[in-house]
Amino acid sequence: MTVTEPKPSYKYVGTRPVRHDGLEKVTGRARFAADLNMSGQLHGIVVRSPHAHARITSIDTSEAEAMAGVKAVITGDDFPAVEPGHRQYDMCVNVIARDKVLYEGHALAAVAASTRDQAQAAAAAVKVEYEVLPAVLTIDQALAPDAPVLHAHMMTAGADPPAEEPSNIPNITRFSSGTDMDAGFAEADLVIEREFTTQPVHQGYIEPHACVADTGQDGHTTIWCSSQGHFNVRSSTATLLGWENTRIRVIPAEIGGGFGGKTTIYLEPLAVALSAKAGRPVKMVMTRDEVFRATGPAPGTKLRIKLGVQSDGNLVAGDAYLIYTNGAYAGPGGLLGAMTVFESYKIPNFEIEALDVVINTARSAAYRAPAAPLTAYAMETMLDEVATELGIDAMDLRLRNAVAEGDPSTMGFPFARIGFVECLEAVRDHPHFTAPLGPNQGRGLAAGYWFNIGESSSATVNLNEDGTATVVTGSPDIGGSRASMALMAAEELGIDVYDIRPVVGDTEAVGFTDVTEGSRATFATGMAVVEACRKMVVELRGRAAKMMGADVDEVDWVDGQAVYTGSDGDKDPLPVAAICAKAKRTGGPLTATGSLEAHGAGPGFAVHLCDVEVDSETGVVRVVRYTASQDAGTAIHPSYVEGQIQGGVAQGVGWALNEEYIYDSDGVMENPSFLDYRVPVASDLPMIDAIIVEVPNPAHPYGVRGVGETGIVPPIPAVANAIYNATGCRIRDLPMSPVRVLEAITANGGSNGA
Amino acid sequence: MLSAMKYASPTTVAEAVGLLGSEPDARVYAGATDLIPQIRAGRPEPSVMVDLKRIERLCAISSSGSTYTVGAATPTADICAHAGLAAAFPGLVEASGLIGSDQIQSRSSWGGNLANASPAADTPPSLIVNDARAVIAGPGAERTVAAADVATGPGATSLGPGEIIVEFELDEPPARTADAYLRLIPRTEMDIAVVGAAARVTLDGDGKVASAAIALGAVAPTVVRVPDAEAALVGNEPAGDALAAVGAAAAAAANPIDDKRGTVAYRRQVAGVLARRAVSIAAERARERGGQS
Amino acid sequence: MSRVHVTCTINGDPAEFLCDGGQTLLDALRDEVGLTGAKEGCGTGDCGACSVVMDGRLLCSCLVLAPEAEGTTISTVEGMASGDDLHPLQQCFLEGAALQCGVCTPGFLVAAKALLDRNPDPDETEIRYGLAGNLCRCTGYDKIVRAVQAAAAAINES
Amino acid sequence: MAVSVHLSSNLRGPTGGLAEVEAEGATVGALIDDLDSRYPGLGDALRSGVSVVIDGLLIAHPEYEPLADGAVVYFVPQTAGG
Repeated sequence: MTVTEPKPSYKYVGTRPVRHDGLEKVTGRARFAADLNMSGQLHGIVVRSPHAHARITSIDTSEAEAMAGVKAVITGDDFPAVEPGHRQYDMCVNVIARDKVLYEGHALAAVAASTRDQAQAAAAAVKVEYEVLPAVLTIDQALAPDAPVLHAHMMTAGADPPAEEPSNIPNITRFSSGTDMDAGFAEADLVIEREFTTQPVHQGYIEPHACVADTGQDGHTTIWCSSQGHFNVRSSTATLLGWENTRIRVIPAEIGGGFGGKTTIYLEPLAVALSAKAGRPVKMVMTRDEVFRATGPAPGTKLRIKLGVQSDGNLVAGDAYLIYTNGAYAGPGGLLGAMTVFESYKIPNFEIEALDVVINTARSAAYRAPAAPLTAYAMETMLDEVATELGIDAMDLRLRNAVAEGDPSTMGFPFARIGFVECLEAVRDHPHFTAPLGPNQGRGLAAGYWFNIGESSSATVNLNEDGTATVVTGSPDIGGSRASMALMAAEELGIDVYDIRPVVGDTEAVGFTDVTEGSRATFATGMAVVEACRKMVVELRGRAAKMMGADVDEVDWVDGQAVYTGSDGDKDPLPVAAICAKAKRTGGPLTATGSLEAHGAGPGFAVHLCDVEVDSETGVVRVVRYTASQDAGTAIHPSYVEGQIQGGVAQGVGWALNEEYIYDSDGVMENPSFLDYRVPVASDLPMIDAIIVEVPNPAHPYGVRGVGETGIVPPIPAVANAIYNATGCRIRDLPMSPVRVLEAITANGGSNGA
Repeated sequence: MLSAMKYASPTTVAEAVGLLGSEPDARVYAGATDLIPQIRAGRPEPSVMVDLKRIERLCAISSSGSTYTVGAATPTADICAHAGLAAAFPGLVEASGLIGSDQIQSRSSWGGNLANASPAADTPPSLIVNDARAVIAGPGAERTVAAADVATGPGATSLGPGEIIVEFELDEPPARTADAYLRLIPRTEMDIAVVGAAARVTLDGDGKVASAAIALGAVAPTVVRVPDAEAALVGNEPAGDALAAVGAAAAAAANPIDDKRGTVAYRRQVAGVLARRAVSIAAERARERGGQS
Repeated sequence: MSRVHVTCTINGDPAEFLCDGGQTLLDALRDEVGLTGAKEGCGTGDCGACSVVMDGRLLCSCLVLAPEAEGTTISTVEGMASGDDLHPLQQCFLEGAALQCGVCTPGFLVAAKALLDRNPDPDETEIRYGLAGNLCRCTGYDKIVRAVQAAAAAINES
Repeated sequence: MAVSVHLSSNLRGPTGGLAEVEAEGATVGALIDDLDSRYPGLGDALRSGVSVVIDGLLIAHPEYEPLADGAVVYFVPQTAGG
């Protein structure tokens, strides 16, 4: 189901062709990183810290080096020293620890051997001596006055007055309306203040990190790996090694899920260093256990929000105090939390303070709309509470306060055309909104917001001799973006979408392209494709003019062919294939590039409606119906837009109900497997009805907004509000597991209340 | 990992027992659904993995009319597909079907589930309420013990060196008898039981409970029988106060731990709920079954 | 160390490989036979990305020792299509956009085929429980379930 | 080129809390230089990790972006994503 503003009618954009890389993926032939093998390759294994916080006093690799099959052993000493203050210091010392390990699973050495078993045995033989330090495992511990300090150099940025002593707080971010908060709250008829806690969660991509690196005697290296951005793999790896970027070529493998977790690197510099030392290609593949312990969790939080509302439902004041743990290093959690917490609603008086804190757990990585699902959890459940308290319909409350074009964002600028109200209305008008509920069921409504970003992208369009086109871009295809690129190219060139071959080019085959993050691939790389195609059309018109003996101004490009519009009688139109066939005689190969820094990423809004059924005797919550609207701007390939929405919902539901990192008292992760880190399985979910709202982004030639991230923002509060509706219990700590739900129901008097 | 291990696939019980006697670090397995992950997680590697699935007797289901014999390595997928077992022991068969995914069902077995001795295993409570017997082979003569006597603690069994479970024996239940099994998991599939409860009920001609057996999983080091609950049912209709007493007795009998999967308080409370519900389902089935056996 | 010689049938063709006694079938298929369609997502039987069918039984090849394959018949995702003709499941996954990153897709296809072989007309709940051993983190399962429904209908029609 | 400059609230330290100030510049880079001369320290704050919004268009790396007389420029923190 699609809600559409009037827009141009397109021949290809908005259709649902089979994706171009689909055949390889349903036949098992697609090559993901772990599927690649190089002649003579060795196998690399990482040595990891068993301690959450320790000083490395010595590493003895001599025994490991002498073992059968072992060709190279490396430690932090094999990499250039890096000092705090270096732009990528955190990334560098996270990939391989130097003097200190900061979490259980922190890499500190690596071994390459002829077989994986030999490498594993040798890794176990690397002797490391530690001075174990007290571990800081929670926000409260990190902020305690006598807390052990993780980084001696960490002075709080944004502290007022400026920090004089190191602490576990890398950043404090403050935003405010600059108005009198006391007066703002004084205008309110209802003031509520609530606290929330959430635990780190993992992106949970099914493909563990993997790469192969081959360093030649000429000092150049080639890396095959899966990532969300191979140019970033190149530059980050080069930074760690102290090399020039251009000594490294990165060839992207298919990527088996990322969700933000593959925007950074872990293995590649180790594989390159091992390969350089051994003079052989080195393959490294993480186990699932390593993925959980040493990569990507999204931050845990403590959030406190105070809202002031007038009796008619007008929000008048908001005060937010947000704390994000980004694991052992600084991260953007607090800033992004601060930028999203009040962004969806008109709140004239607001004050936001956000802290990042470091603790002895794995360094957090981006996860789909980073930080926003948690601020939405707090804000949207509080709005639900406000609606209940004031006797206002939850939908009406949101419609009354929703931001629209021209309203100021938290950052001060006025929003361009956005589709929040349209998303709310789409859900309000959906049959689900008024459908009756069954026994023990409850319904929850929640909204979500995400910025989306632009950044740099490149594309090359090559027309082939037969009139087909190859479109090369630098964005890895993490969920169907090849098909989107082909659709936009087809629309521009007037060539059938199946006559377009979309290709992800390596770092030496296409222009620089930033990481696929911030839902930017279809938006920004799509713009580069459109730019290249438009240049190509100019070129095609020129070639056709030559063939027709006409002036280029007399030739239009219509539906894949050059059409003569001049007054010199009739001339047959020239289809693209005819022009391609004569390319050699009209000026040579037909190729065009587009490369740009994309401006005008359009914010995305989403509104979700969730029904749950709660077993009040066991606390078990089942999601029984789900509807999700989202403003896509324009859906280039609606199936994959729906897929992004549905995937975001599933991840959000998992986050709401069961997913969490569990550590023991020493900071050792207790659930590093898919058995006990419980991502949703097929039987946990109903069908997810995705409503695509299309309020075109004025900054994109086809109106595209990013769609990859916003869908994960509303599910947590939607589920929480549904649980409240079913049970009368407000649960303000994640996950809302059976244990926690039953505790709440028991405390509330024992049975389904509402 | 694992590469140094040898693999053996005996085709007779005697051959399997012989292998276990000759190799000090030999380890038997049927599905390996627990064993391979345990070794990957750092458990010491056996020298030989002895695969029991090529021994016909360990994978066969037969019935003598009054007794079912089920090979200890029989995949639970086969057990679930067996109409006779499903009719006679619906709860036990449901418990069998709950072990993991369809993929795991191809490999999981009663023998493996019991000998792995996880406190949270799904089938032992149901085997126990149905008075299943385990036939054990080893260096000495074959012996038969109650299934309840096999697991002695987390990861520990009463099996002697070189002994394996060969098969299980289950007597056809008497008239007006049925069982049920319920477990609590956070998701709908793929989880380890946070609490499991098995019940078997025999009704008399008046619909009152003639005998009952109730056993709980995941709330103690081994399966817990709940004699107080059983006593509360006998002579009463399985409803009202009697059911409430079952819940209370089950909660009281539970002796769980706090861990990553649940808390003491949660497991106690839910043990009572599941025991009560399992009794209700078993009793309903027993009523439906009437005089058939 | 001596390796084990295994003779079996893979995707209809006779096959032989050498493996270590403790090597998993998944590693043998990927590293010894060269069939990389089955993936290792977890190594503990929890994600189903390594699903194959051995002697008619769907299983996680990461939990099978490679020597167990001796004398067996194995089907992997690489054997699903016959020549140029995709299996209806493959076709319906493509047409229904039932894959995003595609890394779980081989496991889902193998498991879904096993499900339909056993139950040609499953309802939504049966599909969801039947595929609960296969994790997908991209799609939310919606389009996968619909693709299996569509494939079941296509098979039953033909 | 007189330009109206709006600062998100975390960038207002050097202006003594002023949210909206006037400055001059033919490009965003020149504008920042001018702002720095008027409000010492503001230049550093605006040169890294800061985007602008001009005419509703979010621009992440705006140094050479041309400005028309009377332009309205919003300085906001740069975002990231997953």
